[in-house]
Amino acid sequence: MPKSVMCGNELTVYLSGDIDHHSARKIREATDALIQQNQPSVLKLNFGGVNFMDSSGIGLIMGRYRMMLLYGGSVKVVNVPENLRRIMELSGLSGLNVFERSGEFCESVK
Amino acid sequence: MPKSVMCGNELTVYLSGDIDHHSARKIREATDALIQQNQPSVLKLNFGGVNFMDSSGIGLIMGRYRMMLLYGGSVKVVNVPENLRRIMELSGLSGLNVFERSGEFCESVK
Amino acid sequence: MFLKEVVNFVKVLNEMTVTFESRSSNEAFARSAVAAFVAQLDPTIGELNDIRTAVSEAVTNCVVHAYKESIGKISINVRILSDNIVCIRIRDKGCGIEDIDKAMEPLFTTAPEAERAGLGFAVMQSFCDIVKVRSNVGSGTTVTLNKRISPRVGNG
Amino acid sequence: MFLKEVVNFVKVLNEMTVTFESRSSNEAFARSAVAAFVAQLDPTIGELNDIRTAVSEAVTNCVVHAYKESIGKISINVRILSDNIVCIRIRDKGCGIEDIDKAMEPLFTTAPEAERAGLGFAVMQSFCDIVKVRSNVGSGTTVTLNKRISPRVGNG
Ligand SMILES: Nc1ncnc2c1ncn2[C@@H]1O[C@H](COP(=O)(O)OP(=O)(O)O)[C@@H](O)[C@H]1O
Ligand SMILES: Nc1ncnc2c1ncn2[C@@H]1O[C@H](COP(=O)(O)OP(=O)(O)O)[C@@H](O)[C@H]1O
Repeated sequence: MPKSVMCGNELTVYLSGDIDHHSARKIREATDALIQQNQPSVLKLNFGGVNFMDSSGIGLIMGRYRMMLLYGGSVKVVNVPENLRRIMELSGLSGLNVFERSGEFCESVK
Repeated sequence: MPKSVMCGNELTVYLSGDIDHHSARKIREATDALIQQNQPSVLKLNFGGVNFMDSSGIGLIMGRYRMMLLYGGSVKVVNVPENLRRIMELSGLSGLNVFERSGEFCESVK
Repeated sequence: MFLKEVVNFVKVLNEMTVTFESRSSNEAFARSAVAAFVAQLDPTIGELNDIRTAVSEAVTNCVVHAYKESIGKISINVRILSDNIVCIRIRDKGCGIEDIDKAMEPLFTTAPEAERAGLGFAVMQSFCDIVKVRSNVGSGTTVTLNKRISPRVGNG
Repeated sequence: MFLKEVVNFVKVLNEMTVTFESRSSNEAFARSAVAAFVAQLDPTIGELNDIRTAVSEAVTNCVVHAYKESIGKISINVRILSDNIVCIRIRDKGCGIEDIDKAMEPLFTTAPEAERAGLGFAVMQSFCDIVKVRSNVGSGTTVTLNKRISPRVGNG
């Protein structure tokens, strides 16, 4: 179960470890349960603790993006480690405006 | 080349990384060159930086022990990490009195 | 190109093959095993991460697409060639790919319901120097990834 | 013992085989690959270190003793069995062992000049639950290592 914080209407989910096809399923289920439960208008996915990610992680973000759109909400991707930036850039997600502060991936740790 | 310090008649060699059959050869050559060069009466092998060791490491210690005996010197094994203790104990080296302070493997880092 | 391949006599310096079942729990194992083998070339962390990612994509494709709900064998052959080139072949005996050009288009996927992004091949292409795909419908797919590891100063 | 083996129907839950050349530079790869596979059982750091060490001993024996100056194939088969048991088979097609009982005696070695300590089998026995050796002179050796990984609370 990923760590999460609900603050105002914003749900932050802290992802960690390796995100691949195997782990994505569990992360998806856990995140969707948190969304159902908290009904946030903004879902913040914090990638600070992620060591590895392949395109399954992109599918995970896209899936949450679609789900949040259905609820009239939005997705923010924050705290992307250096080694995940290339795959994030390659994904075309930047066109969807999910990265906090356009062009910047990283926010200071709170 | 392992880091080393000659102090008085004592040569300390700082071992690091993985010690297996592959790496032992290079460590052996480097250590023997240092012994030839410095002619110490005590060879201190510091295992503080070693992550992994198999019985090749025991062979390495035994070989230096024999060599130092030939020179009338001795070998001390210091700073053995937790995960190497079982293999050190199994080796029968404790009978040769190479471990600094009998029964204690670890010395405080200077 | 042809001439260059003939002239540069390629030598295999080291080689390994690993075979395992198409369980998703083996995806992490597969990329770790390849990375552990390539580690002997002393690659940068970035290069090793590129290889891990590309292998993860190819292996996931075997699990998700080639064998779908069933369990089959996946095999990976890694060869270290002269000039610091790593050649990785990921092979399955699954359903095969009908239209390889279409399959390699970014965002194309036949498994949107499994939240596949259709970026597997795009990632392999971006993270490796050469990607080749050979496939026969009904008998399986072989993906070949080539990547040159930058030589370290002072290395042989 | 016989009865127990018949009654406890052993299931293979997952399996991999890796084959590589008997170069000493592959020793680190071999133990890492096995550790990466066993990692899915969520072993403790100590258990994983035990497995790494035992595998390193068996593989080194293939490099040093089985094939000596030549290069041959080493293969490792790892099976995860029910009840959290890991079964690792390390196989070579090298010179074989004439007297297995003698070979397994602590401190016995035929390669003192290479600074072998004669402790390879002793380490395998100390770090695993079961060690079996089968060998034929001239055709090779198979070492089988069994180790049970302690189940984690909350794991299936
Ligand atoms: N090994 C394979 N066996 C069968 N089909 C495959 C294989 N690899 C890829 N494909 C097909 O190619 C498509 C595109 O693959 P890819 O770019 O990796 O995206 P994704 O895996 O996200 O679908 C897949 O959706 C699938 O139809
Ligand atoms: N795979 C093998 N092929 C041939 N001989 C072997 C093999 N493994 C072990 N031996 C023999 O058994 C002896 C004892 O092995 P071991 O206990 O591992 O100690 P060491 O490797 O330090 O010699 C070796 O010296 C060698 O003669």
